[in-house]
Amino acid sequence: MKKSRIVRASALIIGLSLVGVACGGSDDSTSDGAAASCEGVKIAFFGALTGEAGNLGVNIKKGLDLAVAEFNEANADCQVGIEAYDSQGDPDQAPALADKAIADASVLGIVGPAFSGESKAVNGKFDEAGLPIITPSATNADLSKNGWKIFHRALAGDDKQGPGLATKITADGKMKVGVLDDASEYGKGLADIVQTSLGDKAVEMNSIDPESADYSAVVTAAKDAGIDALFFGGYYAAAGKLAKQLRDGGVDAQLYFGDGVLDKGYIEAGGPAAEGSIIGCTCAPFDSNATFLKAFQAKFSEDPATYGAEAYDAATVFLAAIKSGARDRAAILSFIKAYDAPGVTKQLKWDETGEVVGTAVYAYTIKDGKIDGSLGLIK
Amino acid sequence: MTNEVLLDFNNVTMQFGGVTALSEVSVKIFRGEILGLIGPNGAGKTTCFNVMTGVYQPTQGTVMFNGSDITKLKRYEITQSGIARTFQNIRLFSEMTAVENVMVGADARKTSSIPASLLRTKRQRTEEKESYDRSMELLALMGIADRASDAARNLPYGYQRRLEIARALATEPELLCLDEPAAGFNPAEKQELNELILKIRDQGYTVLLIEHDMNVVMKISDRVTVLDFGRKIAEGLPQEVRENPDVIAAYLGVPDDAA
Amino acid sequence: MSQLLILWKRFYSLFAGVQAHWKSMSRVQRLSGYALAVLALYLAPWWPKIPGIGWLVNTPGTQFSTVLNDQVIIFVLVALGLNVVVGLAGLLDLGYVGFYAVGAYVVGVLTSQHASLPWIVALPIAVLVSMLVGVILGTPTLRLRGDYLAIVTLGFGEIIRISAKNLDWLGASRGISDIGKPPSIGPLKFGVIDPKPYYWLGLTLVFLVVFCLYRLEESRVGRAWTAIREDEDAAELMGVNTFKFKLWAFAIGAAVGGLAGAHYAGKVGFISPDNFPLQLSILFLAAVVLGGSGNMPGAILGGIMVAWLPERFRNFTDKRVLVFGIALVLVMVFRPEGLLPRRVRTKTAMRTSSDGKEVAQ
Amino acid sequence: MPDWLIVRTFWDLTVTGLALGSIYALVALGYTLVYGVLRLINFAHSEIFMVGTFSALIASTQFLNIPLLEDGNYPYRAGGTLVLFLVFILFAAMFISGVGAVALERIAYRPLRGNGDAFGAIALAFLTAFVLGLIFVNETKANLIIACVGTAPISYSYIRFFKKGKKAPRLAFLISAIGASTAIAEAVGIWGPNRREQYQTPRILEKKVLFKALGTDVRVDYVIVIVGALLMLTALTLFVNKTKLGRGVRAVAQDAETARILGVNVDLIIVVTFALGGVMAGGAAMLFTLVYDQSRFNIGFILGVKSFTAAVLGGIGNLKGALLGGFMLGLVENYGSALFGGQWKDVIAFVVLLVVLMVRPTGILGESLGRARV
Repeated sequence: MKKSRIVRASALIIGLSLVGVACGGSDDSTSDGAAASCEGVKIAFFGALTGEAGNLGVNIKKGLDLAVAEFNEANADCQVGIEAYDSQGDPDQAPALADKAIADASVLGIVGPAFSGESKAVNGKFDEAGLPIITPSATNADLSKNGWKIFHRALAGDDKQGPGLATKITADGKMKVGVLDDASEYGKGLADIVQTSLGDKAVEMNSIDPESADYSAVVTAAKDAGIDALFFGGYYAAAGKLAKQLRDGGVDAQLYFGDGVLDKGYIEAGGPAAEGSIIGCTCAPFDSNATFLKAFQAKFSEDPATYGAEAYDAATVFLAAIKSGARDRAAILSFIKAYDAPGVTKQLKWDETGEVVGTAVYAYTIKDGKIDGSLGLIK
Repeated sequence: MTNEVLLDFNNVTMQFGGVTALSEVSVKIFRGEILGLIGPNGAGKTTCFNVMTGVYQPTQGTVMFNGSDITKLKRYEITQSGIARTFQNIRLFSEMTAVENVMVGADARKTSSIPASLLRTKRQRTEEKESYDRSMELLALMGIADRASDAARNLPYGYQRRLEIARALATEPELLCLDEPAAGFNPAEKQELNELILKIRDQGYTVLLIEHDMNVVMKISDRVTVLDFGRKIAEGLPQEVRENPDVIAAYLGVPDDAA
Repeated sequence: MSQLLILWKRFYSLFAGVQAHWKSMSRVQRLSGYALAVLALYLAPWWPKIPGIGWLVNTPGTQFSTVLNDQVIIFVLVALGLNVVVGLAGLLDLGYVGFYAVGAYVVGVLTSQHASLPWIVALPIAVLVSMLVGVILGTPTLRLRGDYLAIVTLGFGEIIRISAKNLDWLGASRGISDIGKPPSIGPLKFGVIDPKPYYWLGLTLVFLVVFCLYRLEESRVGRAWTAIREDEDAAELMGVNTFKFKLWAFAIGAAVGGLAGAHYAGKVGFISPDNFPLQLSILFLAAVVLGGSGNMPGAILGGIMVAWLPERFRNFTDKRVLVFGIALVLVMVFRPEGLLPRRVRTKTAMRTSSDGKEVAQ
Repeated sequence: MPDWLIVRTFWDLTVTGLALGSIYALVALGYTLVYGVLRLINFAHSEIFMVGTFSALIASTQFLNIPLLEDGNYPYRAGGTLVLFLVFILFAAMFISGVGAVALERIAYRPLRGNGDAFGAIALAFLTAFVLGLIFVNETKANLIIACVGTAPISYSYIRFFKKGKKAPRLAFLISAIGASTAIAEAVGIWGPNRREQYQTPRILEKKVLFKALGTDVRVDYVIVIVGALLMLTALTLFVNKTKLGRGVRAVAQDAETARILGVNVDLIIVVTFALGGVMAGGAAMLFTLVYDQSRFNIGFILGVKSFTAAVLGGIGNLKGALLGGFMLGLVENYGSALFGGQWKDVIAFVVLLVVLMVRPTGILGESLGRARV
């Protein structure tokens, strides 16, 4: 009797797999480390480029692209590559991408992960692999408390932003502040900090579903509570809908938001209702550094958006490390730990938990349908 | 046939909204007999079946089986207490094989459940084997064992009718209710079926038979009950019923072989 | 046109030929065939290195072995569980992600949030709790008819997710981090980076689940489920305690879903309500029906396809979901019974035959 | 009376709840009609609604050339112009949604009934080619066209000739519906205006307070929505009860086989049913944009789930039930939000559904378009 095809096929697969096992210990890794030149040296972006929150990732990627392009132009003998891991902001997809980044030995540093959720899912992996990361946008306060040695962020966390916002609200003379959130990790976290900082001025207003179209129950509650200000922790799309419905419903409280609303999408969604809202962010105004602004406009023919400058800063640190001759992850990491130089947004120096030393919080407002940074530093 | 009452259908009224499908119908079935239940379309025959087997809860009246009240029992409990039925429009488990169909019936008498099946306990294996053997036996009895491993839906019509009977028999009933088993059969097939039903009766089962075809009913029934507009209008030996003027009136214009 | 038809039939008969050949082999040959196939599956993390088929299976952009565990194993487990509910018993469950979430959360709560039990202890508890939740949800709802059941289960999935999102006891939107990992066995280290041990563990779980479900399917329980699916009223009138068996189907499906969730939680170490969106329920259902509902190999194939294809075709990232949607419609149009439709089993007849002989065909 | 938020703001919540409920009700009508006739959860109905909102938005911005804002203010209209504009936008949304629903039936459902026609077959052939082209060929237009030309005849003939008369199992319809739903939403997300971002609509109706009643400001847009929904339901009821086609719909819902034997063109009736559902969803979509003046590619999913819940709540297959269920759901959600907080809104909705189904397994008013299966 002939041997079955199935048996033969299985045997073949096993044989070939064993060959694979013999050839390389780790699976599908592509490179075996780089030599002294910059060949095969890459900096990676990790975050959402597509999907629901793709905008934010695209902003960050542009900052990274700009930094690398400038570096490569200045250093003809050292061409650094860019890798992009598009997680769609989904903590489910992130681990497989992170493992890929870890397995690719030419990836020496990561600008990202962009969101707090995916950060929690993968930063532990990066830590164990010793792959340094600098996130330009994940501001969740708890992230720096996990003991990850590789973790850095290029801006202050929500534990700085929240009190900053509370200071601003108090300074504006608001006495009864409704505090609302979208039940997301970022929104709820920030709203809780703001509420604590405000103390008894705060009026707890629970959460809303950001995907919902109708916020009339909240509008009614806000009207009923007679608040003179409202803080909403959440992202710009929901904020726009909320602002509009509040104004239509006859609520004229001053609106305050966190950095998740600092996007032109808020103005599009809110229309006239967005005018005058105050938005806090630990990110620096886009025009705070004229050289960066000009270079960015030249490359992309548009203004940089939220976190673009922070991403540029993060990439600059990695590039400086490469320039200094660091060719493996450990060397890059120790370079970052010792780094202390001005970036386009702030002085870049990290404490041992990975928090950046500069803790400035800025306030923005919406004026004539544009984001306006003239309110400046609030803390 | 004995004088022991197996099923006592006692003064049953069945109403759907405003429509009365059965009105104070009382039927007694004696152990070991073949009782024919006849009547024109819409007379309430199938409703009778549905009340007996628990598909409907009667508005009024009780159904006693083997001396106990089964009116409030769940459908599967009624089956397990010894009443099995077939359906007027065949309702086999069409994706299952013929033998599996019968085994579902045979399983009604088995007790091993999930944990036993998971562990394949000895009792479970014995029961599986018993179910299988009994089912094959019944298929052989019905003369359809040659297609035991075919999907029920692929069987020819006559096989499907007989498979329904086999499935019902597998639940080890004391009372077998056949709802127009000869529908769609040609005379030769009807003849075969008649013999089969008699054979079943002779094995000790009691049979309640709904049939349109007077020839079939009159030939094999020990007694006949006639329903019309939800009322019992006659009962007795086939010959008596045939000559009953009420029955003739009820059937007037309806030829004998109306099926 | 007719030539096309002939080609089609040829293709099918070729397939049948291989099957017949397989059946004609001796027991030893067949067993060794199975053993080799199993071994090949355990070596799957190295498949991308095989010249020739490597490019086909590899997932560009993501780590293949991570995809194997985090996506493929999870979807296969879930599809197997959901197949019991939807495919065998015919109960349309649109909220299956709820059980998956319960499994993951039980492990999260017991190993990190409120206690620090080892994962291996939390695992059976997670399975049991999921099963219990299945029973609790099933008892009131299984009396409902098919499509009412669908919307109610969908509601349950949402209730579980929203509760997890808003109850501080469950970590609310922060989720649960630092979830316990399986204990290392000898050289098998369940660490953070290497996904292979998890894959092997997951594959073993899959085999275990397949074994158990196969036993159930090939018994009175499986017959009862199929009968309920085919005609619930007739089944009950044939003495099947339909409610009991439906509840069992629900509970067993929930248990397998919970197992998948527990395995997932142990692997990634971090869960949050965002891991369990309603859309995932729909993907799970799609996996079952795509592969062929009511048929274990079909469910497995469906799970693999739904999990692996999007990673394989990562290069058109922004159109992946669109293609997935269109593909669902196309598969249903071209193969409405799924890729591997269930066939009427003839094995029962042969295997349990009293005298060991095959029943005459 | 206790001084709870829900007590203080009861009438406010009632008005806004009824407005949202009207939209649920109109969308629920589509689910109910299709379910009554085909016993199918038309999962993609929510996307028909979403397409309707985009039609309304495009009709106002592209055809009527209304800008989003004029000097930073809304371009309010008044009097005859306003009515004319509103009616035009309403008909545009109804038309596109109706056409969309019919096309959906042709492509995603009819071939599964073994009754695929040329339109559906060609559309499916092109979809096949599109997918194959994306997977196996690089994504250039030329390659896509080659793929289309190459594979279209095969799939066309397959659907037209090989699948004739074979009816797919029920689950297949559901999965096809889910697939269609995903595909439509994604297509709008990829190619639609403003892609995945929220899309704004110009606001031509000033949201003035029309009158005050029971201490509540009743806004004009809420009144239009509630009255509009009632009018549309009345029109639909009249159509179903008084016209020949409407009687056909009821007949097919009762018993498709018998209706076919009695000479009812079942396929035509199914088309009419989908068209009616689509038109109602289009109307709902226009009213939705009137109140919330925005839309997004994924707006349909949650709203669809809610509307289907409303349909089940009232008794699926029952037109009045859809209205009742919609209103009830809208109100319950609003009251519940005030009682327990907005984050529990969906939980409250589903718990109410469960409780109702426990007491009345076929919804509040029971099923009526068709009848309950034994």
